[in-house]
Amino acid sequence: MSGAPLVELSGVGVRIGSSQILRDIDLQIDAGEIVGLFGANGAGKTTALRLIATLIRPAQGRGMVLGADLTSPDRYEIRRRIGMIGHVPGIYPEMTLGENLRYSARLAGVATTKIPEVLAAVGLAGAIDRTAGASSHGMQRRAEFARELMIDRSLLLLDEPHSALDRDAVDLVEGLIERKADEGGAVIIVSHDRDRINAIASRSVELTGGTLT
Amino acid sequence: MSQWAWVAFAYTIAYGSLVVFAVSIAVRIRTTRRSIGDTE
Amino acid sequence: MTTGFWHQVAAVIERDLLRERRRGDVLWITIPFGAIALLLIPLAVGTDAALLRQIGPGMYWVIVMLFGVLVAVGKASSETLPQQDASSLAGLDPAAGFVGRSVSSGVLLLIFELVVGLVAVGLYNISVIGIPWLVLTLVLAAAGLALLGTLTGAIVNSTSAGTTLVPLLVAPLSVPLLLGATQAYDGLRFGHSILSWVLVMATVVLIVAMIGVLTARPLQET
Amino acid sequence: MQSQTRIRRWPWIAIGLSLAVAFTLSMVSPADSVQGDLVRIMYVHVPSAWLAYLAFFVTFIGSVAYLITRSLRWDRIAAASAEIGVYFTGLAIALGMTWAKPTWGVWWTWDARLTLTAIMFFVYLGYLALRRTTDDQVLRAGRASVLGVLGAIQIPLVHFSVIWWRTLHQPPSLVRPDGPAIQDPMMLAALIGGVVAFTIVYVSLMVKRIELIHLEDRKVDMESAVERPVAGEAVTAPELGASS
Repeated sequence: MSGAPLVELSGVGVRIGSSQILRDIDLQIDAGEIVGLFGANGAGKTTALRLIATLIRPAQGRGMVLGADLTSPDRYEIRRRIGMIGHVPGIYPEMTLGENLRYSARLAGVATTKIPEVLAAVGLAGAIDRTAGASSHGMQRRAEFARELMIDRSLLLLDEPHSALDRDAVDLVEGLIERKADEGGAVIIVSHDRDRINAIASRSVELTGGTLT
Repeated sequence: MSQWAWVAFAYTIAYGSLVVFAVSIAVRIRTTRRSIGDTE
Repeated sequence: MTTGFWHQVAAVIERDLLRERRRGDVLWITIPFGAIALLLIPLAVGTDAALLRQIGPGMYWVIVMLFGVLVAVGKASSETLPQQDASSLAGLDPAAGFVGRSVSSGVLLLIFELVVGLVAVGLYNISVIGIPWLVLTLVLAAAGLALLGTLTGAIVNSTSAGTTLVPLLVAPLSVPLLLGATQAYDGLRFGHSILSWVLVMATVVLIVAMIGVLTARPLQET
Repeated sequence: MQSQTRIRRWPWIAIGLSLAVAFTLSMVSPADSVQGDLVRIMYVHVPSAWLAYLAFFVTFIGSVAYLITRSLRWDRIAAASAEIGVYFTGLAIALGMTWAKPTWGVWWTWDARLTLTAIMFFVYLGYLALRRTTDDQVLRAGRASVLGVLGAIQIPLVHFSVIWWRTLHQPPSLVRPDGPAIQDPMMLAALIGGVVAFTIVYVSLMVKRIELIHLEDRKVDMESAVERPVAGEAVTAPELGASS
């Protein structure tokens, strides 16, 4: 972990089906950085996050994330240290918020006793038995932040973290982001709200036409 | 049908479809070549 | 395999069964669908009691094979991309995901087999014989079908066909299970040894389980 | 790449020549004492069935090799062979039915080998259907190769279970412990000639079919590189005032 960049992409391209979504991406992110990622609708921001999360294979170039090559089986070993909150919640609507967290905790090998604590930390102490599908979008978001608090992550990838969140939650999220950076992790935030991101990010990059500028 | 009629029927199926199959591959090769501008 | 592997398997089983319990797809849709199919057959082929008694076991197994696949591709066992991503990033080993899903589908299939089986026994006046062996064939058929459904579900995952392709892929591959199950019942009825049929079914289960575990990672790549 | 896409005519010539030889052999060979002239259907039916098995075996090899090496070359071999295999399986079934009708009086009998062939046909039809569902070469190769392995490994199981289930078919006509059942040298020549000729046809078709897959993949590559806009360029700044 000492000194080595958390994310290192050189000349990376991504194809989905027969279309080239990203091309020639060069990006280096060091520990402690908060990076804003901007771009028009359809510029490939979500694909870029999934690439860095090791969930999508690069078609060209070379990429290292948390010391693992994006094309080697090592990437399965480091996935547990990458947190991602996409714009569609990755939780099961049939299960309660508590059950969703319990599921993630058991997969990650984290003690389930942490669940009430992290739910309280995101202001959902009373919602542990609430069905996820019947909860508002903002509550589902908060539950996802609780999941990222519960599993100790080195890299946090956030897709539009401010959408659907109220004033309190935004403060909560920004506090979490800054704490993650202070602890030696890194955070990448995709957003359209440049002012807000520039206030907390150490730098920002822009995706245009599938390339970083 | 006489035995030879059955044989003729079977051979038409076998050889006829083989020719159709081969020609379809040839035609697809040709059209794909054209569409990617390979005029070799 | 580490203890972490089996913890993950348990977590996936719990998730699938919880989702199914809340949704009730198998209980309220697939099982009634199978039962009504058993009701339709006599309307089409005639209601001669002797005939129905003769074709009943076969019809029952055909319906289990054709409709059972729906359990493995149902809403409760399918996931959206963000859900899959979240599981992957929680560290879910794809092989553990495969095993967990297969077990939960297998449990649901067994329930499907039992309920639809009772309907078949009632409607067609089928005699229930050799219960320990019968239970074994039911379990093996459920396991084999669940594994086939889960594996082909993983194969078509993130292609444009989605789950519509799964029944076409599973149906021809389930032939050894169908023959094993039906011939085992005949064997029991006529007092023959059914060991060879049980072995055929067990071999299917083992082979598909092995392929599923070994190819779980390549199949997750998108 | 260049040598693989060069226009090659020898496969067409080989197909024409070998079919001509096979046809001549099967016409000049004598009629069977029991089956009469109907025996001539065997000279196309047996080679088709043989090729169906060979083709699916090649698909299996290509699939396994792809999973180990991750080289798309193997996937193309598997795909080409599966398509040709489905064709020959269909042909073998059609010819078998054409033979069965005048011989046994029915189009279809539920004997083991016929049933197995029909099941194989659907397994690989599913394989081809799966390949149609995505343009992504790597994704397609991965999914298809797992199915290629699964299908092939299941075939012996289907085979044994179907044989135990029912055995009515005449025993294999060529390979038998006590020597070939067909005694007449001309009939044997027609049968073996048919098998050899059809095998040459298979190899020739494979060469052309793989060439076609190459071209199709190149076409997809070129379209994604040139014609389609890169993601993001499809969205432009709204032009205010244009609509009002």
